[in-house]
Amino acid sequence: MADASSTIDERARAIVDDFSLFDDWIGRYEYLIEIGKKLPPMDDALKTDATRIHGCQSKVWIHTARDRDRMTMQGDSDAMITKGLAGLLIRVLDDQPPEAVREADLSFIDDIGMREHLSSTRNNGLHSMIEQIRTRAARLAESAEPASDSAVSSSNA
Amino acid sequence: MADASSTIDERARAIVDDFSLFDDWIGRYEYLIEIGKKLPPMDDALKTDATRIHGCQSKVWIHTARDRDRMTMQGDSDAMITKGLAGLLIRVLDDQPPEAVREADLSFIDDIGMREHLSSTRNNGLHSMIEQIRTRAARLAESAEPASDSAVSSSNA
Amino acid sequence: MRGEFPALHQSVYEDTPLVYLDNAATTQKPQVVLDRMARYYAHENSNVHRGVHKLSQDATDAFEEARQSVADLINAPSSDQVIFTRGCTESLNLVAQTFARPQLGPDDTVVVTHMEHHSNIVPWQMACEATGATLKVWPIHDDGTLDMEAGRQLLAEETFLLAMGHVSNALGTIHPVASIIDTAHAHGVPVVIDGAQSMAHLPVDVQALDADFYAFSGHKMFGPTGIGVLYGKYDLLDGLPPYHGGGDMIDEVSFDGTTYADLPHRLEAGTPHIAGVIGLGAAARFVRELDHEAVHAHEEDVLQYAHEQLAAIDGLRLVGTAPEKTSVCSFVFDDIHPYDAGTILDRLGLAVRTGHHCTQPLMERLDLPGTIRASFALYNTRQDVDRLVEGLDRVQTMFG
Amino acid sequence: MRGEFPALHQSVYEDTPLVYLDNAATTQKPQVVLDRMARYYAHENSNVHRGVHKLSQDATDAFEEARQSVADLINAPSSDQVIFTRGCTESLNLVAQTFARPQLGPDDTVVVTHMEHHSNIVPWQMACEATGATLKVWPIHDDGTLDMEAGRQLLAEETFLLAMGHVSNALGTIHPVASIIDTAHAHGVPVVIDGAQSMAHLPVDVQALDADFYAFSGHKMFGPTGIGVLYGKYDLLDGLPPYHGGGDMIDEVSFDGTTYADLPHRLEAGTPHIAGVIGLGAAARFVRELDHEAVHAHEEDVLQYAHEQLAAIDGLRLVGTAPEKTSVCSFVFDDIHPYDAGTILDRLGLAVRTGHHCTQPLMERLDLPGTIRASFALYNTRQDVDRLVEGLDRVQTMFG
Ligand SMILES: Cc1ncc(COP(=O)(O)O)c(C=O)c1O
Ligand SMILES: Cc1ncc(COP(=O)(O)O)c(C=O)c1O
Repeated sequence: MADASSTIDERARAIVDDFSLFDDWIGRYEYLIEIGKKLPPMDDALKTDATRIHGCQSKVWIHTARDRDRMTMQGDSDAMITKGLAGLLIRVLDDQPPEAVREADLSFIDDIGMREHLSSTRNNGLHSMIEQIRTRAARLAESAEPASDSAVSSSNA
Repeated sequence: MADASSTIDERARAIVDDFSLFDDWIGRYEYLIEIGKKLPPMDDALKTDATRIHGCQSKVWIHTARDRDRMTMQGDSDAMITKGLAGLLIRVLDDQPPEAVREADLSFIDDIGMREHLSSTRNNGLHSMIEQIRTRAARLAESAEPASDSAVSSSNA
Repeated sequence: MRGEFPALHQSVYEDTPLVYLDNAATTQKPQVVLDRMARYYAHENSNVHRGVHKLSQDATDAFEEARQSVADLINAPSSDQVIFTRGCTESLNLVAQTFARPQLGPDDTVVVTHMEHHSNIVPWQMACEATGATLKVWPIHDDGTLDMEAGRQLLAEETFLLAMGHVSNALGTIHPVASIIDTAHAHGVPVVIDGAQSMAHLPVDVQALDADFYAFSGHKMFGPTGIGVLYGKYDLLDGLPPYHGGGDMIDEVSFDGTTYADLPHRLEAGTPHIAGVIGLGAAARFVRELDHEAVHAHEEDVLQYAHEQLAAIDGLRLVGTAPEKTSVCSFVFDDIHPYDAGTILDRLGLAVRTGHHCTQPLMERLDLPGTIRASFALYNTRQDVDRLVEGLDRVQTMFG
Repeated sequence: MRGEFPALHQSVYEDTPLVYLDNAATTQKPQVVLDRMARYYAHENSNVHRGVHKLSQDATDAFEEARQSVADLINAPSSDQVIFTRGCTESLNLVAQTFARPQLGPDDTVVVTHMEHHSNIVPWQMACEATGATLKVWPIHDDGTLDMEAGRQLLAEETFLLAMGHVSNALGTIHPVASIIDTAHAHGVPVVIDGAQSMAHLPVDVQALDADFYAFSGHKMFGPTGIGVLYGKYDLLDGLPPYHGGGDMIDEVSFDGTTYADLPHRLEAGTPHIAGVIGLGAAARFVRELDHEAVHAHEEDVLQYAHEQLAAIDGLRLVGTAPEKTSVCSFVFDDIHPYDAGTILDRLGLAVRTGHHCTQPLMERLDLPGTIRASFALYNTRQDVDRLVEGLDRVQTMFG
């Protein structure tokens, strides 16, 4: 869904620019919800224990896979805000090299006024999502053998 | 050792008068220690588990017995201050009717500046001594049958 | 009244005045409680029960006075029956480990209701697992009341123990514990009451209830964190084996064998939470000195008003509509996730709780992922409800 | 330094300035600790770990920051290895109940030293009694040091566990725990260290010590009451069965079976002592930021001075003269009962402790009814020692 030729930082900057158009939190949250709504639907078959992000009040799934030297992502949640947060991450990280995902500077989340979701202890799972994505990216980056989609997603369990 | 014809209140008042001669706590404590020293020696055979007052840092024994309609007392402690406190109680309560002992107003302890020893939680046992003496007095007062000395003291266990 | 609670007077997210509606999780503390603890630390701080010196005596006197204040509040026959614990959870675990576990066997049954808090489920599960006993569940109706008929049957069977809440933290239901205890006793079943949610709202008289054990937390009754109470009938408490070993709970320690102190100390090993006990004493006096009728009327009014206002919102459904309720409004939207609602309410200054409220079996029973819960205390007002309703309106606009 | 501790600046019995020499029982609290707790109650008070609202997030962030501060102080590899308990006593009971008891059998042996605090004896007695295991005693010398030869033999025998203090509360002896742990590990014996008395005086590095478990109390290290810590090696902690059941320690609860959360939460059931944890975090930072060399030199100087001054008193005998000591002076008079001395010292404003200091087996071993104990902290001075010596002079005059 994202432009593969742009870097993580470029995409993050674009998001920060979008969000800067709003001068109150309501606008920003409405935009976040929009982002969630625009997320391409996730195949229900991918919503498994292996792709589920734990430690959230809402249900969240992130499916990651390898596509040649890139890491691709799909996600969904039963809560709109969480889905919007998943959407943000996917916008920035989808279809990028796993090495870049592993190292990605995600401070843009703070810059768009969603800092409260970064608290490690908020039960919303943004923190858990990031952790999980980074772990999977690290695994992909380290594994020399080209893995098939399903092998990667089941190794996420 | 005390004058049997005087009442508990009279004896307490006499003690308050004695203590009022001192205008600092040092004098009062020295006098208390004196009272301990003057306590007639207690027969070591009476220092048993039955006469031991528990809940004190020091060892304290109070032996009570019936002498016709009176309750008699002996006491000792390995700490001087505790012995002085035992001596105070014995001065006031020895050789008095058990009914009077049971009901005795012992607020003179407050009046002589020894209030801190009345705290139920100070591990010195004044509180425990008073409790024990009252319990034994109540038992003596209630028991219609004339009990022998030894019977009474062993019922203190 | 509100003036006495400093934490109520603050704004969140820079300039949004806080409306605190999470009282079932923990209540705010009145200034008298905070002052009492500050005084302890500044003037009396010292270890209790063992010292001859003035600070230690002052601390011990204050400590034991607090125990008496708690005993007075719940009408315990003696302050020796007030055991200080870390909180309601520990009180329940204490009973499960020292009362139930040594007596339970594979043929025994412990009964809990389907709407218990995890803290009144897991300790019994653990005791049953360790002993082979069976945990049975007292079923409930959809409105959040107990199925009394089913309960009577459970109690009539060979039941070792009934453990149940006085007030449900998730739904606010007040259970008829006095008559349930009566029935249980008629069958020889002792009853452990989880009073976590009752202390801030109801007068509790453990003797009138005839409860065998009654557990609660200080932090949910305007007291400090880290302190709770286990009340028990004297003979039951006195029959318990020691729980923790350590200082203060012993009579004499020797390598040939140790003898234990009397109640309440036998069940309170180690240096206690002295500031917490003293603060809880102040909270107990605060509650005891309230004008109970006025407070009750006020709380009823706010709850009633909240029910009416919320029920009038399209697409919103109240969860828990028992006739006897106190101070908890749980609800869901047909098509808005509780987490979404909670997040937006938070930004609007409304501190509500969302989720399973540590009652997962209840949520499963009601087939809900969780609820939004507004829980009130004596300092909440109709205005707070109005703020909540405005907030929910905004939530619906955003997710509609 | 003294200025930061409000409780030091008061008089007792109207006009007698307090000299607080009972620090081994509990330390006074610096203003930063009190302020941090006051801020929590006034601005953040809320239940942790479960809430979406601002207060709950602030409280949770502060709570977990405090866990990190404690981990930093003892150099724990991860804050997940810092388990919050009510105090050192509970920490030791937790290990006895969840680590030792399930593994102990009639052929097993637990070793404790003869100078342990009751809190590090009774939990092991209880675990041994429940399992038929044997408690063995590591003997000591008259000066308050361990008999190392005897200890090596005990560890060479089949020993399940060694539990010992880092610093003796009654005598001040610093035990060579690092080398003892080495020896124990060479024999495959895990070691539980009771660190109640070390935290306020020594730098503690649990990794350098290679301790398997390390237990301590907040209130003895300038922190609040009602809070303590159990540190453990990750694999050991992770292998423990749940201790208390309840809120926060679960993953999912159902009547078909409950699954538990990860460390540290699995071992922390129920609402924690939030204010206490946050206060302890402030205390940990306070200790960490001290100029350790200066503090150590000062404490050494005061202890040395006290030893010299007291040793010079006729009829007084120091109890506990190990070469490695910290901050505790225990002593007896030939012919004055400790209680008499303590009572008079109290009236002179000197808060010392008298009695058995929760070490009855040690007192029996030394054939003493108890001692008078002056225990120092970083805020005590030579002047305090002078006041003590004057007081003891008065005591001798009165009982001479
Ligand atoms: C050496 C030692 N161990 C254990 C304890 C128990 O600590 P607490 O009473 O804080 O649980 C103490 C303090 O009393 C102690 O001095
Ligand atoms: C009904 C009920 N029982 C038990 C508890 C446990 O109380 P605590 O967490 O204070 O131990 C709570 C609160 O969370 C509760 O609401």
